[in-house]
Amino acid sequence: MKTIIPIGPYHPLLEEPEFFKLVVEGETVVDMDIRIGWNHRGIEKLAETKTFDQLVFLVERICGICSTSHPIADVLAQEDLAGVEVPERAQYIRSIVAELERLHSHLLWLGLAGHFIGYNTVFMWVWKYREPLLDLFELITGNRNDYAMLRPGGVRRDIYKKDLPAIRKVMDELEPANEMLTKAILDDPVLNARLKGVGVLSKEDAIRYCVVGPTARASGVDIDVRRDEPYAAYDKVEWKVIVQEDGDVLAKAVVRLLENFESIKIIRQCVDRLEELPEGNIWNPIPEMPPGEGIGHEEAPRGECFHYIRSDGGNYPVRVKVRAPTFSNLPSFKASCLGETVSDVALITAGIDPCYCCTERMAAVYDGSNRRLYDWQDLVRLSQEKTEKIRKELGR
Amino acid sequence: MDVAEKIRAEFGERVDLAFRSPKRLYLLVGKGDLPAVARFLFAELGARFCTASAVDTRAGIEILYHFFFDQLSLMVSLRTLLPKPSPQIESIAPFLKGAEWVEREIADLFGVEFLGHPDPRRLILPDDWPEGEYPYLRSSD
Amino acid sequence: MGLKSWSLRKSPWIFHLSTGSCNNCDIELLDCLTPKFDVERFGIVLVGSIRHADALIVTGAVTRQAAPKLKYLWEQMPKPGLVVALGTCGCSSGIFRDSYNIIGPVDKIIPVDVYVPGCPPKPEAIISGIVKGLAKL
Amino acid sequence: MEFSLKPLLYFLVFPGFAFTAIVGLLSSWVDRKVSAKVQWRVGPPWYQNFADIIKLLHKEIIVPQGSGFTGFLFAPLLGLAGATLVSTIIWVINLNPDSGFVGDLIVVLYLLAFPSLGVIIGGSASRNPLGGLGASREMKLILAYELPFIIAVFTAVLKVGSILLGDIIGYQQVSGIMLRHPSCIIAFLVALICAQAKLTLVPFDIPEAEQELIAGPFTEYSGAPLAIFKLTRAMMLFILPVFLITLFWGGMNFHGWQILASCLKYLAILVFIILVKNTNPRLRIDQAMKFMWGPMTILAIGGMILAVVGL
Repeated sequence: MKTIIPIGPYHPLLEEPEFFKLVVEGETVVDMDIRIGWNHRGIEKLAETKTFDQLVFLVERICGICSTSHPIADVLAQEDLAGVEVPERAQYIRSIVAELERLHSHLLWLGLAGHFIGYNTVFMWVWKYREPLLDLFELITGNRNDYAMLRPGGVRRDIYKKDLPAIRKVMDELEPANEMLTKAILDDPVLNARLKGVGVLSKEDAIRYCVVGPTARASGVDIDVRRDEPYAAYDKVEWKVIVQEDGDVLAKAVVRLLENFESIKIIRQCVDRLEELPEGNIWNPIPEMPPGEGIGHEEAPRGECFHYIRSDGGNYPVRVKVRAPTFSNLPSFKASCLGETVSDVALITAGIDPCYCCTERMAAVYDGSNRRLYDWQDLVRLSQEKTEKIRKELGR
Repeated sequence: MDVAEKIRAEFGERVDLAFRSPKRLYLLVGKGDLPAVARFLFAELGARFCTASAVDTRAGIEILYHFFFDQLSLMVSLRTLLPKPSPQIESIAPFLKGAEWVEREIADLFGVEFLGHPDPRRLILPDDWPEGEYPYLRSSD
Repeated sequence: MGLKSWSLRKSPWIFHLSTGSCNNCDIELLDCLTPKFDVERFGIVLVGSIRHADALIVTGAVTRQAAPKLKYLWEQMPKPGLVVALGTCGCSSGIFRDSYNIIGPVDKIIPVDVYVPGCPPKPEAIISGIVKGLAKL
Repeated sequence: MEFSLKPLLYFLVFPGFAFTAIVGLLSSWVDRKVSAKVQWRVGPPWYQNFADIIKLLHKEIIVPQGSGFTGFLFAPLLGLAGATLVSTIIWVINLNPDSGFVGDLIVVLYLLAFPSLGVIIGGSASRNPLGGLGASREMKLILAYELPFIIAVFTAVLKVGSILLGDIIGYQQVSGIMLRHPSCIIAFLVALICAQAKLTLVPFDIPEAEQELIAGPFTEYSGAPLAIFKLTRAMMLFILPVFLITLFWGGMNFHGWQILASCLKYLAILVFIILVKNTNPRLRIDQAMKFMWGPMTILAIGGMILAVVGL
């Protein structure tokens, strides 16, 4: 007997809305369909109305968890387009913020994964360890999330020498905590039973689906933009890419946990270097944006984040294209999900650390049934009409 | 033999190569040749497909397929122009699973028809969206 | 203070709905549950079904696809109930104000009792907002 | 008149409904508090569960469209009635071991399944796919744990040689607690783990797995019926440990210092259950069934064999 189970669009498992339709036989998933699109905010279209400097703030709000990754990819694209060099100090600062974000994102994921398998204690413990990171962000950037540190040509704010000991201290506390978590997860027999061999994504499938980030690295695909096309300070510090072969949820967890150690290592080296460099000089101005196109990609916590910007020489970009890591990773979910039980679906989704805010930046409007082209005013007008209509339909 | 030479050896005059910087290679490809070049890059040279981006220009809809060589740190972008109205191109999704959603998204937003796409349904737009409406096109006056 | 309002104030169960948020408010809301803030001290629990909820917390500017769902869920919520618009987007649409796919802030769709601005609001602000809302009940 | 009032008093006030509910809600609070401590949190105040129940009683009751109206609203009452009755029986016998009746143990076992039955009926009646799935998981879980549970219980019966609860308590008062026999230690452990499953606590909270099924069978419930389900759940948290103590640990005794001992026994089992809950991830339903029918049943049968050979 086949049953269709809808998951979502609003479901406690997911902080964000999306919709999975699972076709199950008994408890086994035999087919599934993914429907995204509940979170469109039209960011790509909105981007065309922002200046290049404002654009950074907009892309920061694509996703709250990757709120450094998108701006980095964006400024990289702008710098690629304008051919501007970034001061050394700014590069180290970029690396520090990006790695702190990776730590907080991976810990967040670990906590949620623990929550998904009904292990609330793990959730609480991990989020407790994550809290100092957020406080650290508040200290060095002024906000717990949405740091607004990036700026085309450099960074907006310096990390002062007086704040460096605080970063070191948090790293020193986090390292043993992460070690403890790694051991706990690798040694726990119940966790092993629950995670091992679940939701396997084979290396062939990983390549076929073009997955990125920890999802790819857990399947034995050795890619990492930080190493393959170094940006910020990643070519100036010692670290290594973590690759696991199994492709199951356990491997994905292990990749993330081990990456935390690498991040701590990178941050420590960057902090040491910041100590030596003189304060100030964190920004090279971009005098003029030439016509042309720029591509920036960056290793977000979830994988490669890809930004494409085209300029016609004016103040505003002509086209901004954002490819978030989840957009690449989510289709592979189907490959790793078929044949598994319903209880594991949640876990497998968690395994790729999906982020729908990123995936669904764009949106669209329509009117009537014949083909029509729209300019910006049309879109706004249509939107207002539609708003009115919906408001009437909803009786408010 | 590096990537540019390999492509030139395989396709000759049919592909127009231009380096914008040592890390950015642009290939201007006719829309008929695009699937073959994409397949060559992906299957023979082992590039990873990043994404495709479309722009609505005066001349037509320009699609760029971005491939990245992780080991060589080289971004190769295939550029092709699809004349309006009713832009069409052969899909690369049959041999490149990762392009499936990317093409569905472009089809949604730009109205490009991908011939031979295995699953040409809507992806990003709501279900009640009428046929023939494409939000990312500009008015062409 | 009657038993009814006392119990409501001591045991507000919250249901969280994202209507096109960027995730930040959502994780800050989750953060409220974790050891540092621990809202269970005040009896606040995150529930999974809207039917169990006393407070509906909405994050994000309301996208076109989300608006009917928001309205529907609000109707499903057993009354008396509290609606909290969390974050700048929920309060005023914020940076997405000009987007054509945004219907508008939450109060265009359903009546809102408490506004908690901020991008994202700090957990302290979220807790304070909910507590202020409870005083209304 | 007195003849008919006394059982009613037993049933409604002490040791039935009111008493069980109050202690059960306090036990739930202990559960939440200890969980919070394990998770490095402070946790709710002692009156939290009372506030929850009172609040739910005041909320609007929504009956979803298309649900079986009668089943939907009566299922919680069925569970509550079962829990109250079984609590009354166990307590009355504990207070006065001679007041049992033939086959009371069987009745108790039967009634212990009532709350789960209520959940199944309610979940199925709510016409919600998640509720239905939750109900079917609950059913599978019952099938899984009942076998080892009953075998474990009958190990004690075998040891005493009587099927009367009163006799079991009397036997323990005369010749020491059952737990000094190896066979009964095994049976006790098996029964404890089955109790965990009966309470649908982690790792056996599969029917209402929040992350997969929202709230499982309770998804569509609101207001008073939900309050009754929560109350039943809280009462079971009190009854099951007491039942286990009755069978294996000398029963609850209320003479002098024995009161303290009885309370400590109960708290020990409660805290054990809570710790297991907080240090384990959820199992899948198939893993749970394999676990119950495999190792648990074998262990329970082993205990029984030991009892037969006289250990």
